[in-house]
Amino acid sequence: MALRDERVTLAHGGGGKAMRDLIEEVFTSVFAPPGMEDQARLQAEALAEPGARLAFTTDSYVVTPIEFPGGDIGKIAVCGTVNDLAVGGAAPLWLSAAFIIEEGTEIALLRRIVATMAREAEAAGVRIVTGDTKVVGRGACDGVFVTTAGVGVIPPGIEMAAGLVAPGDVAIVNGVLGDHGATILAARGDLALSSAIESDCAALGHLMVDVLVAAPGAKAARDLTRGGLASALNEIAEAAGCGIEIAEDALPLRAEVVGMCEILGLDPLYLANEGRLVVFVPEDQAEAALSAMRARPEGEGAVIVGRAVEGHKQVRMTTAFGGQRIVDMLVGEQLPRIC
Amino acid sequence: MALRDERVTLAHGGGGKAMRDLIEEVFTSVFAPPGMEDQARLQAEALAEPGARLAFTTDSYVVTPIEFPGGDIGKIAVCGTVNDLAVGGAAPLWLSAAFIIEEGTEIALLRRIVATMAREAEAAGVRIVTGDTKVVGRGACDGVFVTTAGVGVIPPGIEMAAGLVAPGDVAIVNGVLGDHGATILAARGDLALSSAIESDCAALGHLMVDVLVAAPGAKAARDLTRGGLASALNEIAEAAGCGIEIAEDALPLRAEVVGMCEILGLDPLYLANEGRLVVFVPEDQAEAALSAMRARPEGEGAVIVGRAVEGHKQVRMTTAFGGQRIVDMLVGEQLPRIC
Amino acid sequence: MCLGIPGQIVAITDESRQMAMAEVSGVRREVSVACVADEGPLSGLIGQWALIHVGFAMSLIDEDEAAKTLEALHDLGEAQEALEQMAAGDAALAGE
Amino acid sequence: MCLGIPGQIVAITDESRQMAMAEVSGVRREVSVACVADEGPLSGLIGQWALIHVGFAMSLIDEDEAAKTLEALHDLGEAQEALEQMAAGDAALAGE
Amino acid sequence: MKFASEFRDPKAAKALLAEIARVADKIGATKEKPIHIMEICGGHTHSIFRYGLDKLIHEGVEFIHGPGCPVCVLPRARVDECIEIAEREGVIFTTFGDAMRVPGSKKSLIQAKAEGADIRMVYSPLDALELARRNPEREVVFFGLGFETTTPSTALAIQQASREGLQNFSVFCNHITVPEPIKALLDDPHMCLDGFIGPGHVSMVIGIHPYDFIAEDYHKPIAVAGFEPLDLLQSVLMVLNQVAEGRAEVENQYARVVPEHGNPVSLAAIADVYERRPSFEWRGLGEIDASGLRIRPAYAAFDAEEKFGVGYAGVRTELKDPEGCACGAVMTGRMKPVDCPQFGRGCTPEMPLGALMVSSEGACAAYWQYGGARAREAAE
Amino acid sequence: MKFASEFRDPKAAKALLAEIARVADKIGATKEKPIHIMEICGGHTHSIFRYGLDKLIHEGVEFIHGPGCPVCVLPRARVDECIEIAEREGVIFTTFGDAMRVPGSKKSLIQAKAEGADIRMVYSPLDALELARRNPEREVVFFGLGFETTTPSTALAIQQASREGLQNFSVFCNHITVPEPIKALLDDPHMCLDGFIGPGHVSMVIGIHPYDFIAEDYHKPIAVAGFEPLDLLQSVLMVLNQVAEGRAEVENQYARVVPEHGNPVSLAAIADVYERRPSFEWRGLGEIDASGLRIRPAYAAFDAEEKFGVGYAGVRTELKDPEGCACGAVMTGRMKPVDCPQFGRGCTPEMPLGALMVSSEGACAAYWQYGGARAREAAE
Ligand code: SF4
Ligand code: SF4
Ligand SMILES: [Mg+2]
Ligand SMILES: [Mg+2]
Ligand SMILES: [Mg+2]
Ligand SMILES: [Mg+2]
Ligand SMILES: [Mg+2]
Ligand SMILES: [Mg+2]
Ligand SMILES: [Mg+2]
Ligand SMILES: [Mg+2]
Ligand SMILES: [Mg+2]
Ligand SMILES: [Mg+2]
Repeated sequence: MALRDERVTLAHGGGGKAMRDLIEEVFTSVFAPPGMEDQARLQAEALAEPGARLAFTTDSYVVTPIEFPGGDIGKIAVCGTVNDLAVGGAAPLWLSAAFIIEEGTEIALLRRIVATMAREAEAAGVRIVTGDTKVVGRGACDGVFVTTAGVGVIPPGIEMAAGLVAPGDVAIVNGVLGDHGATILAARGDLALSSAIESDCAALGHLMVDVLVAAPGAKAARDLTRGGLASALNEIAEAAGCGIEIAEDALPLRAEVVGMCEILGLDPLYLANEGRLVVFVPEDQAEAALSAMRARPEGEGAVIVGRAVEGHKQVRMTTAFGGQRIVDMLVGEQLPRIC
Repeated sequence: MALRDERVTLAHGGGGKAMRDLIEEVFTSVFAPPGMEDQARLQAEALAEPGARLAFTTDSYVVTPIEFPGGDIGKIAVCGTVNDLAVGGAAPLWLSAAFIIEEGTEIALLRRIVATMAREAEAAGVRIVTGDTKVVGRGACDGVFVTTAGVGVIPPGIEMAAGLVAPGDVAIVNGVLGDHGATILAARGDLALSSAIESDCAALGHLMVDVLVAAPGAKAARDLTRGGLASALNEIAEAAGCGIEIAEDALPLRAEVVGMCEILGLDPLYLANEGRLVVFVPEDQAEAALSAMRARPEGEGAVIVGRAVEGHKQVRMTTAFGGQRIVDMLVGEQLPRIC
Repeated sequence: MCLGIPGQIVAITDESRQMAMAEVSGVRREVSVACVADEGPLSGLIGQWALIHVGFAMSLIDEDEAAKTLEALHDLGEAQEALEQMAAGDAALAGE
Repeated sequence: MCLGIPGQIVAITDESRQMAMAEVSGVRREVSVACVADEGPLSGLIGQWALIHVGFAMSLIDEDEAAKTLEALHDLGEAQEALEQMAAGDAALAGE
Repeated sequence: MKFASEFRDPKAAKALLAEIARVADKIGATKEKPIHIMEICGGHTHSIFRYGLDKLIHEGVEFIHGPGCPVCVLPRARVDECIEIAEREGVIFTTFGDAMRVPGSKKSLIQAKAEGADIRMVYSPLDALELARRNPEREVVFFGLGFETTTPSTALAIQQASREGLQNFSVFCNHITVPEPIKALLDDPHMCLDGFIGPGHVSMVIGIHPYDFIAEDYHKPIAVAGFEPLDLLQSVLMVLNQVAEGRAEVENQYARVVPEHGNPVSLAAIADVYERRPSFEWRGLGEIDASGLRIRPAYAAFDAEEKFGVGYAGVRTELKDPEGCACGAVMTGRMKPVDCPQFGRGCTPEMPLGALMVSSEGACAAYWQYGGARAREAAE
Repeated sequence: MKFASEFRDPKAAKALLAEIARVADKIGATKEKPIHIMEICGGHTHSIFRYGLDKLIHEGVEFIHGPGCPVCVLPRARVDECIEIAEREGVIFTTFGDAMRVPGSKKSLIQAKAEGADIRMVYSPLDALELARRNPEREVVFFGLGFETTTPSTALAIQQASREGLQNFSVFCNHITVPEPIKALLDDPHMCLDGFIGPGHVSMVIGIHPYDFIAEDYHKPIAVAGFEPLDLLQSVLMVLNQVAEGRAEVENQYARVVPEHGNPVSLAAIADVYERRPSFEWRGLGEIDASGLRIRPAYAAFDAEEKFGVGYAGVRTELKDPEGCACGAVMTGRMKPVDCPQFGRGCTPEMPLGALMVSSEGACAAYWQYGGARAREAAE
């Protein structure tokens, strides 16, 4: 039964034929190999290896707008969860995808989101194996929310943890910071800003594999999502019990992102990214890690931004100007300010 | 830093300290063993066994009202996903829990939901090992949505699938039907109905284990959520390529549920359940399966409701009156009607 | 059309607006009793059964009439059973 | 207080409401140019730099003054460098 | 359930079925040449399928499903008008769930809701009234739909709103009456009906005398029936007995609920609030004289037609029934749903072409839901 | 970024720092007996911490962070009044992001928003105006907050609203002025300031002559400065040179942006729309004569105080500053944030007690964010 509705109605959530048609036509038939099942049954040799561990993570994605320059909610739902697995040293294997859909959502939009997810999953080498759809009344959600969970396998011998970072380790990021956050700020429209910035959204599983081969001593990695680089470094410093020093000069920042931050009084260190991570590696493996990153498109802009240090337990930044300041955790979100 | 806010504000979603405080105090500290991590690393002997398969499933929970007689959204979020694993023959091991929270939600409500989840997970023998929180603006979601994903292990040799059901197999349900759906209809308040019915919400993992021991030949099971028994049986009939006949006389229905259905012109066969399943077992194992179910509180009301048959491919019901009717899939949700 | 269901009036909830609580198998809903209200106080309705339609008690159920109909049906059932037993007896006798 | 940032006027968007497009490092926003509008047509503002605050171009930037300030700073820098080099030379000579 | 389950006793059913078979045989009804009994009311259609009575009953008795489902007979133009009102700024449009899926010419109410109209399902016009009280800044419109059973409830709601001086409550009145279409059917030269099952709940309001013309003028038997399976079987037996005995009378099987002269309060409320329209359009049946009600000028403040200038108070567009739709023929008993060329092809519950496929009261939907669809598939 | 990055050149900074050191030494400024320079403007405070100037500069130069953050000096009673307006039925309350987290006596705007008030952050009063155009059925209130830099923008927005005849736009005016509190500080017997960095962006509106009294009446040097690090260092040097040379003048380091006589259009708009209040309350400083602006009667239709009867137009409740809050002392330069007994204990950015901990411009928040907090922890 071909879906003839242009928009999702409550009937599509009711557990009957309309729901089955929506799920089959818009979702399961698109995810390859087809058959996003209510429950997936899976086998992977890597998981059976002695000493291998299973990695399991989840995130809900609620981005507004749902489609933005450089991506859409489906792209970040796949990349974000792949990245959460990857930064833990896991090879991502399988994703689940649960959709909460507002009554009235255009079915064409759902198709585009699902197409993005299928494409990104394929590129990232993961399979979307199970899923769910719920339809809620108009006004009960904001278009579409996607929650993905990811299962991966951590090969025996791989141990990544923020607590392992030690003074001397070098912090590398894989490209310019804040593009995603700045894109979303502009795309929301309420600030009436426009720019050519696009989200940095990207899956980093392959990149992490390459980094771990090039720098097997890598200690920890973190994707730089909510709260940006500043928050990730603070978390790592706290877990590691040592200081981290970064250099403002070294921070890769696009002029437009800096411009937007200047206009709104924001600090790009706290802007969200969806395709950026920081990895801490022993100093003698830093070059190898850098080269491995730069060999991939999503790591082209990789640079060393700082290192773990003794003597204090803060995140400090040497300003381009030669001064030093402390980069603390924020309380909440950064708010645009005028003074 | 103790959380002093009474309600969730956007600051709690911003990736800073307010968010960390919320997550630590309201979520991770409650789930036992503590430490719902951003990424869980897990090992289970059962998974390493040759021939064992991993089961993976997800559902989003969007129930209105969030708290209702007999449960809350947290309870169904744990039970629903445990049940999806269990009906596939998997032993549930780990859950993820992702929360989408509307600005303004009372923190006390979140605490109650999380407490329920911790309690239900413990009772069901699963661990909530990873999670996420997102805060959305007022009006961008309806209070709290919870998405859980579940990972379990299907022991070698267990194969449950609707396609395996064959004529002669007996269909057993574990208790009265429609209590959850009727509870929610009344609890929403817009129909101004009141009754003493409570949701049937329950985790069925232990029950399924017992059933599989008692009736190792069990073919397939389905939890009777959206669309109720009627939809589950239709799915099974379609997958199995045979007919299913049930007897109206045999259907376990509470008088209040029947009463509410009569008032609203609904059919209890399509009402949602959150603690009910149907399992198909070979006829000679039916009594054993029944006894196993009845030995558990969540299976006390277990009865045989019908069987798979040859000769047609429909779900048919012999009415209490001696007639027969076809029980088809609905298109959408059942709507209350007056004529 | 016109889904209607017998419910029992269990309480008067608003005398002035002629509202009462009706109960069907343990499920309660406030209904208007305007159509079935007599001259007297509404409390006289308590305990009575009425046909409920879209939130209104539309007609009081006549228990005598109901009993009469049931009796007729019952008699018919008994008669039929007797008939069948006779037929079965005949058949048995005939060795079928 | 009073976050302000230099932006370049790149287009007039609404002559009657005195609105123009300003650009800061490739980021654009419509701003009011009421405070910096002269007698002439607004198009005269295109290409000029202004200090932008809460969506208003508040003051045209005086490029000569900017150059003067920079020059003074530059000279000071050069002088300081020369001084340091001399100091370094002295130190080297002194064998420190 | 008291006054319900007692009327589902299988033992009594067996007796009734046997007696029906006896009388049917006596009057020579056969599968090939059946006796046609129309259950006027969609609720009866529903019961027949729910309890499988059509399969249990003697093969010489054929049920013809009448036009007594208010949703099924609603013309597409009226659905369009509902949507036009519902989409107005500030309106909360309230309706029984039944009407949600009925297709208009472009969309249904459920689709209009998805597109943003504030449309809410209510159980009772009283709930719509309460919404109006709670949302004084919004205009709450209630979709008044139904036969005489439902008409008093909207009339009483309007009287209550008037007493309270509510300014923001109105009814989009589409109430219709039973006797007139029956008369139209009986006047149809293709008519082949031998008797009627009278609508029990309509009759509790209007009593049994409005059907006198059926017996007196057209010499057809009719039994006003309840909705439990024994009620229906007993009524069929009553009709068959009339046929067998050459009688044509109005009998009351449902005396426990239906007073001979109906409900005086309800009738007074109807008379106070409504007046007859000169004619009203029925889907599949066309315009029928005096078959619809409108709100009297005295209550014009509560008349959505007047408030919004739509419906019979506005510019009415002619909308033909969809191509190939045999609803009219099915509703007049001239065709069985499965014989409609669209049944299960262009017309399914997912994508209904005609109204009879939408409401679960609709004969086509009932055939589909209770197996007609698959019967057809199997046959093909 | 043109006109910005050039003023961040480390080489020139080095030279400036060396020159500052030379002059500071010359005038005998030491760590123990430093020269106190107040940067009036919170934006300067921000730059000082952002670039670490306080650490780079000669230890004999101490920055005193002045009262130039409009959010920091906002009394709790005014936040309460914002919330009172925002919680009115039908109101869309618009504000710069800065004010969202400032605590009132019971809650902040961000908490009021969470509880259901329709509060929206805007970048510009023009955006609030646009919201009013798009929501004619709602009352859009803009929270007019800020010194002379921001005052013209709300004045122009009000003029525009007046031209368009917008009925649903109003400004809750809390605009304040810089010279008056400076005068109050200078009159304080505990005052220990040796010179001022003048607020660059305020001055681009009002010009540099409003500061003449500082040099003429109080004999203190002042340099109006830009916000880049070289601007600040150069201004410090200018002040030091004045001290060294025994001068007290108003100098303009920021001549690229600040015209001597300010911006005539802005000044005209301010004069047209606003008039001075007899006095206005500042958090930590109390009432200061003629330090606040109100909307003139001619524009009363756009005055939220008048429309809602709150603020100075309503019943004003006296609200003491919270117990143990040293904001007043910190803002007047008598105390460093880390010396406040509440700093990092009862008062943190998560749970600010005083306003200086809320705004990122606030001296306490700046100390905290840029490490003061941990410095304190480490010290303990
Ligand atoms: S199948 Fe569809 S078109 Fe045909 S009569 Fe039934 S409702 Fe009308
Ligand atoms: S620490 Fe808090 S209370 Fe103390 S001065 Fe700073 S803001 Fe005021
Ligand atoms: Mg995660
Ligand atoms: Mg992460
Ligand atoms: Mg993540
Ligand atoms: Mg699901
Ligand atoms: Mg929305
Ligand atoms: Mg699932
Ligand atoms: Mg499920
Ligand atoms: Mg399931
Ligand atoms: Mg997360
Ligand atoms: Mg809501």
